[in-house]
Amino acid sequence: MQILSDTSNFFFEKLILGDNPPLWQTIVFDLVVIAAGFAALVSVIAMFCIWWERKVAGHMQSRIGPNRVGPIGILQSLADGLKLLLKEDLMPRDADWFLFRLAPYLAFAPAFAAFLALPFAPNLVFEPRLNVGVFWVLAILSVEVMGVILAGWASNNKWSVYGGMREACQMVSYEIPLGISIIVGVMAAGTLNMVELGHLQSGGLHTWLIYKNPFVFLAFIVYFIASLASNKRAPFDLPESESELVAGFHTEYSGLRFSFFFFAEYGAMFVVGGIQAALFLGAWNDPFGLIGFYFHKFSHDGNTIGLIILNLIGLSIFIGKAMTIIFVQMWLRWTLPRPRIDQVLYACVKVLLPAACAILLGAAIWQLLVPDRPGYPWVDYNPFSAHDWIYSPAGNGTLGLITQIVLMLIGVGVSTAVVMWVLYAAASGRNLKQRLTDPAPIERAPAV
Amino acid sequence: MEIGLTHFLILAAFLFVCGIASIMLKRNAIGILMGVELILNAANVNLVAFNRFSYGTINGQPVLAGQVFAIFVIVLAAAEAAVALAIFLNFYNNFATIDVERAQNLKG
Amino acid sequence: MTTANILAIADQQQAVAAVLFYIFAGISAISALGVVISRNIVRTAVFLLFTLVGVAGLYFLLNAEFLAAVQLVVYAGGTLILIIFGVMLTSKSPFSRFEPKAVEVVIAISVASVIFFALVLAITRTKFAVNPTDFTAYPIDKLGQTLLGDFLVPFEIVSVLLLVVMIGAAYLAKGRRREAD
Amino acid sequence: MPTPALLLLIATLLPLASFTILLFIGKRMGTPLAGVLATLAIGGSFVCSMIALMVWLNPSGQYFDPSRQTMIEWGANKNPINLPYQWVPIGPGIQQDHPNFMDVGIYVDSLTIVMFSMITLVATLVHIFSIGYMREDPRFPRFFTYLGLFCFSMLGLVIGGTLLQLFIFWELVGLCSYLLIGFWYEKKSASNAAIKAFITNRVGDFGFLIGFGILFYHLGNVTLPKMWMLLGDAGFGHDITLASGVIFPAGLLTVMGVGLFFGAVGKSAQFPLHVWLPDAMEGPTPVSALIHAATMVAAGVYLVGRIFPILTPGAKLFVAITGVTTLTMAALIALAQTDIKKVLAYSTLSQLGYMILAMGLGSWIGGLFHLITHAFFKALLFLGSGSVIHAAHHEQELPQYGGLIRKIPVTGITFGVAVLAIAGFSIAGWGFSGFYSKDMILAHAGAFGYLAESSGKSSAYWLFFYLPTIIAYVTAFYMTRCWMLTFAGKPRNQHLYDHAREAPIMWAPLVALAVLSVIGGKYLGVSELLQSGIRESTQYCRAVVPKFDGFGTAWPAEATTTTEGAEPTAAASSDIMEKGHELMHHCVGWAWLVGIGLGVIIYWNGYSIAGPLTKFPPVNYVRIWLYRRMYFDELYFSVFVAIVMALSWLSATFDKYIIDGIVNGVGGLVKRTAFLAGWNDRYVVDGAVNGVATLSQELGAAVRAPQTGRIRMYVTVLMVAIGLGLAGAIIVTLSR
Repeated sequence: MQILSDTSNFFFEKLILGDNPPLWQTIVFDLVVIAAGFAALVSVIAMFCIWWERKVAGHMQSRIGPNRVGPIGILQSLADGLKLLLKEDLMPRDADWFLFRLAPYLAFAPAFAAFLALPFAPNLVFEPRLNVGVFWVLAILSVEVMGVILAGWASNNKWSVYGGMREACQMVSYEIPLGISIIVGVMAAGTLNMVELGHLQSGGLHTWLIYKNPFVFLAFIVYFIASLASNKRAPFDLPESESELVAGFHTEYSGLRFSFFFFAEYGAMFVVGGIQAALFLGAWNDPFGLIGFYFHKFSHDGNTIGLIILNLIGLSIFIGKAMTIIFVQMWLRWTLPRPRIDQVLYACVKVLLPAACAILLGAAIWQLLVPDRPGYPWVDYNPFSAHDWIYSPAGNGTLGLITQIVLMLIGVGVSTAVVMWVLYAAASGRNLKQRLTDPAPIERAPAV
Repeated sequence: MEIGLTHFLILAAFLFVCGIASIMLKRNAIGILMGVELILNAANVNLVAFNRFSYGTINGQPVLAGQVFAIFVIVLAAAEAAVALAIFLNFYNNFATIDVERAQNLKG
Repeated sequence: MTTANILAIADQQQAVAAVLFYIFAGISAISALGVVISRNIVRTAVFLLFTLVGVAGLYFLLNAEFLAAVQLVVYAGGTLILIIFGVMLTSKSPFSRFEPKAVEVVIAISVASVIFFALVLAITRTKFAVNPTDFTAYPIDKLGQTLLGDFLVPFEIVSVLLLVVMIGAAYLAKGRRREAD
Repeated sequence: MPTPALLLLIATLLPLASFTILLFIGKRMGTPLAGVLATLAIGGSFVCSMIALMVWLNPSGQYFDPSRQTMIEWGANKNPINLPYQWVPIGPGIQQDHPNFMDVGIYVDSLTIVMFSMITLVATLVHIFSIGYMREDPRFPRFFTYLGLFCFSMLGLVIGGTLLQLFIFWELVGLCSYLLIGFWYEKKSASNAAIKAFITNRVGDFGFLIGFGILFYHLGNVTLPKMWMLLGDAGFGHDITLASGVIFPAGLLTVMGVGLFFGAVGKSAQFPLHVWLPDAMEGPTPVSALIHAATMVAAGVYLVGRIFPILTPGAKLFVAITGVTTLTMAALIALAQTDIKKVLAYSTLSQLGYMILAMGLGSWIGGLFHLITHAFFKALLFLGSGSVIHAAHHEQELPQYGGLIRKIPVTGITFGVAVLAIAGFSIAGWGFSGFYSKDMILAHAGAFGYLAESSGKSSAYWLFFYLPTIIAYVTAFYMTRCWMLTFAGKPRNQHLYDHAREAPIMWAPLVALAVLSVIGGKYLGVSELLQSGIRESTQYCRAVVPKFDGFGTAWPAEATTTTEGAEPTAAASSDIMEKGHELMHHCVGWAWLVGIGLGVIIYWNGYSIAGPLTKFPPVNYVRIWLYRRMYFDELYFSVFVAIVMALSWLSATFDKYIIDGIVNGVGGLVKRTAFLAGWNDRYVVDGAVNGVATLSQELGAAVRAPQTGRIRMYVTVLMVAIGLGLAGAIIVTLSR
């Protein structure tokens, strides 16, 4: 908690409103931030993701994807949104009118509310004092499933009900490994507060929580798989699998209500990715610990301009990390086939859940046996000085340091290999794609 | 006006009464279960409110007994719901309805 | 900052807390009424959801953030979904209704109002002990220590109970299938 | 250098790990692999125990000191390791180590180390043996699962630092015994035997609970040394005033000691709760070797060893009587048994009786020493019998055997070694393991007799010496009988004889145990280690209570006071010990030769001599009496059944004569009245009767009506009642 009051809490609020503003000004400020900042952010991210997904899908299937509206089709989502706004809003005659209308908002509101807890940058957090931040996001997201179930139910349609029920059992079961893997990360950090999580990881790549110990590393993977399922993303998109259930729970929806579900899905993807970035991947910090270093330096010196710039850089890094995770989600969606519902549940209850429990146990034992380097990087110790690690107040931290460095090397190696592979595939597939997608132009096709 | 213990207690009383009314009025077994959940929530609000206003500190240390009790109640409510639903499913399979009025095979 | 200034801010914060209390209390109370009145069981469940969310908000006002999150995760995200699941599995027609008789309604309303009146009377006339918690920040670590310290035995018992319930519920739900085979 | 406590903790937890793994994926691992895993786990425990032993013996860390003559110096004279931990918060007790907490803990002294070495060693050998023995069993993995749980519980029992822990693991061990006796639960006799063992043990456990309750009431849950310190004066037989001023009366102390000992009676199968052990032989033979001969049944002796300092003279007398009764009775019964495992079971009972007797007479070292040596040769005997049974295709009757030495020589020879060991084979003061331990017990018994004589006690105390002495002869005889009938003579069942053969994997445990049976008495230094165990515990307690001499109280001589700081004595003064030893030497010096010689002569050629001998009616009656196990099962059956029958007869009689009489009398009265009143009155009577009937019907209907089975109505009624009450309260409140 000390670090929250030390590092200029509500920095931007103070910057704009001055010290000790009247309460009404604060409230108005908050409302403006929510309305202008977060609403805009959610819409922009969702629209960008929709366009991006179609683009990724296109490239993975050797197509080009949207390319007509705007440069490289970037305005496609805007056009779609406009179209959806103008569509007729249909409701089945036998649907439950109240629940049918309520459901999209129930699905969208939690995804939006969860944004409020994400740590975009050291000073760009809506409520930095939220001490149960990570848990709060988990709680909010678990309410989202109600919207989906109600949508399926209220549509009074067999396919929709199936979709809703699948979502219910899938969500309820995958929430457990999800929660346990989050607990592993939280155990390693020792706090639930998102901002503190960010500051804890500000000492460069090897202080990111994913490298804290081997079990957090494994928990990261479990979290990713479970988050796919709780977001109903492929390969766990059973609730809306188009080949069996038409479109699952949103079969009967059209127009703006339909787009709410879409926004909710992409918003939830971003939130889940954001938690992953904040809890495991160092939040807003760069791999070299520069942001952390300069942040403490600037706040000590009172360098306002520097802090603003740092916050903006942090914001872009955070969004970039979340977007990278979203990209992996999309990539998986267009790569993996969809399992059956019993296989999905089997994978959770009999594979993922025991694995998560074993990881939790292992992490607890690890933390019991291996001394840690407590404190905040740059404040309590210099993350790049071996001396500070070895003479840690909790005991000899050499083993912890070695573990973190080894894990970091593994992580960096794996991601480099993957990136190189993707680049290689993109480069070598270039010719193939051109051959496939360059048939003779329609104009030159033989007349029938 | 300052919000104090009384406000929370009256709200809890209202939730409790609603739960009782719902138990008395619902013929659907699951509806009765929901009434029970309302009653448990009322009790929880009471516990936490008393903890906050009437039993907050001992020797300068914050006391959290009420919140811990509330957590236990929530956990037990979840357990209760699981068992109750399993029973309802069996009931439904045997009587082909969920109307508790039909569960009177042992009627004297 | 002068004392008067601090007092003014405290007053304002109290006003905000009052407004928030009435919002959340209103949500809970109206939805609880909805739970009673609604004839459609799925709508009842939705009203219950709003009640639970409102109560979670009240927990926030009572400085019990963790409890609020637990309420959302376990109640709204777990128990309620389980209940809706049960509704979907057991209702023959999609909007099943069983109407209570008019006499029952009258009895229920009168009994409920008598009890409510009695409770309110008792609450307003009793002098409760005043010993408020005064923590600005929510001591989440303290909660953990309480849970695994003073309340260790209940904690362990509850965990055993959960295990028993898990096995029991699985058995009850499975026995049915064996019968059908 | 890891501490012995940590090593032993690891040794305890390894079998638990094997149990957990096998529990979940044992079935998938299949037949040899599951057994190998379990064996590796217990083998790891054995290695840990051995390292702990080394560390324990040499605080300097040098195992091979060339400057010394002996490899290791016995008795490190170090402090025992006593680590109590706070566990469950409870209310305050009077003398707890940690106020307001129920403690768990670890207590390690030389006894713990010795027990660990013995248990893990025997368990490892039995595991290896079982891989061969159980190979064809379809539930092979489950067998090793249970064995893992058993080893964990047994080691936990030994390492536990408080009586509560002892009790917990005590029960776990009982559970494992139950599971393993009933392992072949398809056999009705096996599942019956399992239930019998379980219930009989419960009877003993009630005694344990009562004793523990008395202890807990006065002290709270304390660690063992604390308990000794506080109650170390119990041996003097007077009231003890605790530090808090509470007086612990001597009578209650005796009750507590007897109660705690009753747990040992159940677990060590002492008279009168011995009936379960012979039946427990229904379990697989390796189980009999591990649990019902070497380790679990010895847990009772271990418990007595742990509570030894808090036993009053009265309690010790009780212990000694129990021991001597058991050892005499069991040895006699063993004479007449024909099932090879039953013979061994009764022999086990008899030897356990020796240990308990030693404890009762105050020979702490003798009892525990015999526990260790007995574990070696009895495990060997059982594994040998397992090998025989395996070779004989699960035929267990002695009359079917004969001449098997030619077919299964390794088994025969090792079995013979064990027979010599149990018979107390010795030449010129050198003998097999059983010789030394029995020697110690009997010498102590002799000394005890002299002591009793000199302090003017009844001469009946000499029975504690003479009965075991006679039984020493009997032991040699019946063990020889068993060996001769199995291995010597002509084959009495040719078909069985032709198909008998040994499995090589079983050789290694047999040979290892045979070697241990030979050298276990003199060369392993068990008794020296136990001696140093007494010294350690006494010194540890003396740091707090300077006059503590709980392990050395020599009774029945009236002990007055203990001299401060004197060397703890395990028995009486040395000259009396010397006298006792001399007497023992005169009486049983050649008992093994007499017993074995008699056995060899009588059973030289199967039943050819014994058969005609038993035709002689008095001998035959005794033989049948012994063969039927002195009718204990029938006795218990008839007593308990008779009680139930008597009770039911009583209630039936009550029913028949009193209730029926009333009813019939009333009926007759009514009949007579009606008859006398004539038909005019019949209307009146009928009217009354019908009226009563109608009334009860109406009443029933009225009472039945609210039982609608409608939950909501019940709730409504409840709530209306509450509402009415509250409404009244409101009116009262508002009108005030």
